[in-house]
Amino acid sequence: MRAENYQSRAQPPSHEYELNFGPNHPGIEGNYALKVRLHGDTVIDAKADGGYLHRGFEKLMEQRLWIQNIALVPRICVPDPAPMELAYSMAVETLCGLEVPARAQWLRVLQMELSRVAAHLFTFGGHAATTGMYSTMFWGVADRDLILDLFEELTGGRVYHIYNLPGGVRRDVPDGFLDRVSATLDYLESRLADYDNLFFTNQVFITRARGIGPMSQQQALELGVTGPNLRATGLAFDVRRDDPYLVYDQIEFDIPTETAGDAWARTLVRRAELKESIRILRQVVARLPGIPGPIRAPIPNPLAWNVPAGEYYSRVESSKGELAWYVVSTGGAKPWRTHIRGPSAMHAVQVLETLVQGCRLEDVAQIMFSLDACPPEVDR
Amino acid sequence: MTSLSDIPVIQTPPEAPARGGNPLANVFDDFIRYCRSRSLFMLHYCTGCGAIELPPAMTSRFDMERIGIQPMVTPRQADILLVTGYVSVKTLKRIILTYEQMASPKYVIGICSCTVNGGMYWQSYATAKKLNDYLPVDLYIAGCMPRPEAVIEGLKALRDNIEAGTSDNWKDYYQRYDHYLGNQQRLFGADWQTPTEVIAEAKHYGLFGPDTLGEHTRRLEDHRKPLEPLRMTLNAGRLEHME
Amino acid sequence: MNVASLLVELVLMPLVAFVVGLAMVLMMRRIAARLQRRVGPPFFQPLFDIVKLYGKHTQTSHGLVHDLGIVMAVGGYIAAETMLPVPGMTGIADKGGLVVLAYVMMVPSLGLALGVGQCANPNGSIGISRALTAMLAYDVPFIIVIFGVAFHFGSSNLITIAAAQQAAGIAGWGVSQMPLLALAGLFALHGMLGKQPFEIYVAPAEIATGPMVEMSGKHMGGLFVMQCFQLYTAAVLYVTLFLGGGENWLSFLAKSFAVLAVPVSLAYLFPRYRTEDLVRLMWKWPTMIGLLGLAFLMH
Amino acid sequence: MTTDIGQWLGHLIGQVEGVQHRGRHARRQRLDVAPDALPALLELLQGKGSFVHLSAISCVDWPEDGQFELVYHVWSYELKTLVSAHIRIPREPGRYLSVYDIYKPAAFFERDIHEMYGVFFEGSPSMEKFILTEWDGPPPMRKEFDSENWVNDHFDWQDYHPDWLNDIESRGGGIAIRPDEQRFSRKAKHES
Repeated sequence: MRAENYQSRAQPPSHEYELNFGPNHPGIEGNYALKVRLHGDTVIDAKADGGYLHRGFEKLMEQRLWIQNIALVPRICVPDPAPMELAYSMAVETLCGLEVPARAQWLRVLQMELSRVAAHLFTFGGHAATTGMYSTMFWGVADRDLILDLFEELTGGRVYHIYNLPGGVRRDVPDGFLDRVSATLDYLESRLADYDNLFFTNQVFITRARGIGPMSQQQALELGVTGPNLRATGLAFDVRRDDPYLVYDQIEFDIPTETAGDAWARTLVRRAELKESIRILRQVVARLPGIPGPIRAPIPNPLAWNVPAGEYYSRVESSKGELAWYVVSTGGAKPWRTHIRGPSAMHAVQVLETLVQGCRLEDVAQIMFSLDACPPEVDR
Repeated sequence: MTSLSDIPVIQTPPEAPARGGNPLANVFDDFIRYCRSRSLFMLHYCTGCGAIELPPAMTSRFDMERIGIQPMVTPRQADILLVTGYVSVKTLKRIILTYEQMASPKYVIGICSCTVNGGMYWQSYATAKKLNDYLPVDLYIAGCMPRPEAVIEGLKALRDNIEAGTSDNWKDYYQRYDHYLGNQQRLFGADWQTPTEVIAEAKHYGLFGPDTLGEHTRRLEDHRKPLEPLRMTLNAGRLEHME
Repeated sequence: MNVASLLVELVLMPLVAFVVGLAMVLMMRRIAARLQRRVGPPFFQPLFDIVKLYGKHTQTSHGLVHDLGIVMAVGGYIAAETMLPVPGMTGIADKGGLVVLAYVMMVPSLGLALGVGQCANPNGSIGISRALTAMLAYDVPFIIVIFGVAFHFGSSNLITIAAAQQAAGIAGWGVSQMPLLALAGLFALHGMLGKQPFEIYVAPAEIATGPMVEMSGKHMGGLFVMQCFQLYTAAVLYVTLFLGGGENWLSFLAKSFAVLAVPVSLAYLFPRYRTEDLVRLMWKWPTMIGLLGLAFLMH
Repeated sequence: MTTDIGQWLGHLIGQVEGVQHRGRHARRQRLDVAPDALPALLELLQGKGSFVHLSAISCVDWPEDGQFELVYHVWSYELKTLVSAHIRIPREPGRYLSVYDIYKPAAFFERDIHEMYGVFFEGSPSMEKFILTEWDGPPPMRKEFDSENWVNDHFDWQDYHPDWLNDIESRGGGIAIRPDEQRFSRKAKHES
């Protein structure tokens, strides 16, 4: 054991002390650590410590076939795995020049938005739990389970779907599935009023969250913040609209923004996004039966599939922000290099370190959860 | 490759003779064991991706509290260490520290295929492959990842084992400390040590076995360093400006 | 009262308090479960937890003061139980009275502060400093309430207070006579229980359960026992002051559980306040309501 | 739109020497840059082209050429275009300049590349280890590092235990739902 991991420094000033937030700490999302230096209750300085979830994905992917990697990629972000598959598949499709059939694109939108709803419900629960309101967590996680049921029916997996393949998707919707999606969406919408009463308009929660971890738009742009965290500072940027992929340009949806840029604004943006995702899902449910066609484009024998040489940077909007894969092929059966840019790579490290400076000890966990930082994306 | 004999198997302890032939002599012990099996505090430590199926198992839909299981925050309070998924080497060190701080009787559950044999990260340089090399595992719940039902089923199996008195692997850690320490040293380097005095504890609780000490524990003596002040690990560069 | 029956009462009263407290813990956890749409723990769960914790093999102690702190925490409440009259048993309630009781109820927090201090875990120290701040916050309305009740009944003896209420019927209960003070008392009771929104000193996501962070085995078991006593003491004190005390066990228990159900049901609907918000809230609303109630009484 | 940006970019990079421009995909532009010209180019892109968002810095190892390729992906919120600036630096000694003073997110990516490839960035705020703090081996992402060998050297594999399976089956485990009893039909619906 390297001793620096469990001892404090020599003779610190008596009014300052160090506190380890994590890796085993309920105020940390996942397996991650923050070393926080405090003066009384005020955080002077913080340093993120990652790598607890490091698996060496990029190395592993270089050792496996293009098609094998599809099973590997969703593991990178556990709460919201679907966009990982999509971004990787899109990169491979672009390199091969594969044309994805329309129906497959709509099915992918269905999967993406269901995943976004599930991830947001999970985040609300986690955020509420950091402020001591466990009921929201209990409700949120239980309601998220309904979506996992839908995933199980559609893809066979609750959490990891491995539903996208380069060229399309693996399965079509089962009979009556769209009705069940509608019913689940109705239920979720009816529950939103309960969530409002319990959480979003809870006066105590507003007192806790307002003004916590504020970020100006200028600061957010400098730090590379993306996704709901960026939209909470007032910039309406969404990869789905500004760098469109799939069939998002045929779907109507708004990009909710807030201007305050604090934990409260970030939560409100997520809540509005939840409603937008439900709106998108309703359009998918309405239009999917009218879209004919195969669900995947023909691909060569996947076990001897040499993807043409080239490189592509594919981006999608995950529930946490801009997610990108940089894929380089040299024409071989395995990727030469894949690099993933997880949105949390920014949020969990530099942004978190910056925002917790000067905040109070009780708000550290809340800031981390309001940023929706997902450590496995950092560690890969 | 290890042979089958190296793998700790759950051993039934020899039947303790009833004191003085009194059939009621063990009633008190049985009662405590029953309570132990009905009240399991699990450590709230998400070591890997399997942790994502624990919130559903804990919360409204599957509700672990029905069978007396609730999450606890610090290792001192906890009974079960759930190792949820792949364990990177960095995490494994923390898990061992955590495990040694827990109050026995303590139980380790390996969830997900990755704890059994590396799972789909078998090629990865960063993850440990076989959890029972480093810690005495009581139960494996395989799957990638196991559903909440499977997790609860596994916890129920642990409960039954505890009630039957067959889940005593925590004693194995004291009795064969040399074996576990050897594997830890092989991975983390020969100077690996933990702040917990496992050998002294083994003596204190009467669990000192013939394999507690060995060549690996002797190495501890060579590397034992007094607790010394260490360099500040917090933003070293920036701090120098401030001071 | 002869010495023998007094001794019997002194032993029985904490025992009864413990058993009732176990049921109260169960009720609390069941209410939480219902609000969270789940089933909740089995009937004997609180007992299993405590027996399990006391039956741990490893008992990690951080020194004499650590052990002593837990003894003080539990002992303070045991002393408080002997001063709370219950139907048929008065213990030493006539000797102590409200003022001593208020003192004794501070002992557990102070004991805990001693014990946690020796653990040398910063989370524990932060937690206990928060707990003492919270105590400072809710003790102001609490003392006002106690003072008002004692003033109204012209006595600080709990037996006299309960008897006066029982003699006058429901109209003579503290809650009908002094509704404002009863309301302030409910706030103070909620603060005393340390449940959300006044949960700052446990705060798992911030300081990893604060005072409990280094507790294991017997020490943790002691805290679980303390929780039983805490719920019982708070509820019974409120019943004695405002709801006519106990005429018989049935109505006494019904009233105690009902009183406790109010803060517990509210608790799981709120996040926790920050320390300064808690102090501000406690020194503003319950204190103002209490002072107003006091003014009406004096008038 | 793409061609406009292409022309505009061509005009812009004319001001910097040693830049080649290629655009193959929609909203993606590729620039091949001489290593010396990169900081100037990035400043130009950020200042004149509103490319304020550094999406990522990727490193690609080309051991046969003895080079590392560094790819800077920058995005403009106004032009809605991603520009990838490619440079190649020699593998030995593997040093380059930090662009932290132009783009703050670079600190994370540079530290990451330093850990994974051993490329040192001068002027980066922190080159301390972050993910691999307890790793003593060579930079693992380099092509010559064989992780499978490393794994075989450092870990044992679990033996196969059919007796475990027997144990599971004796408890009623195994396949819970036979395939013909599964409740979800897989019939496709879109033919109708």
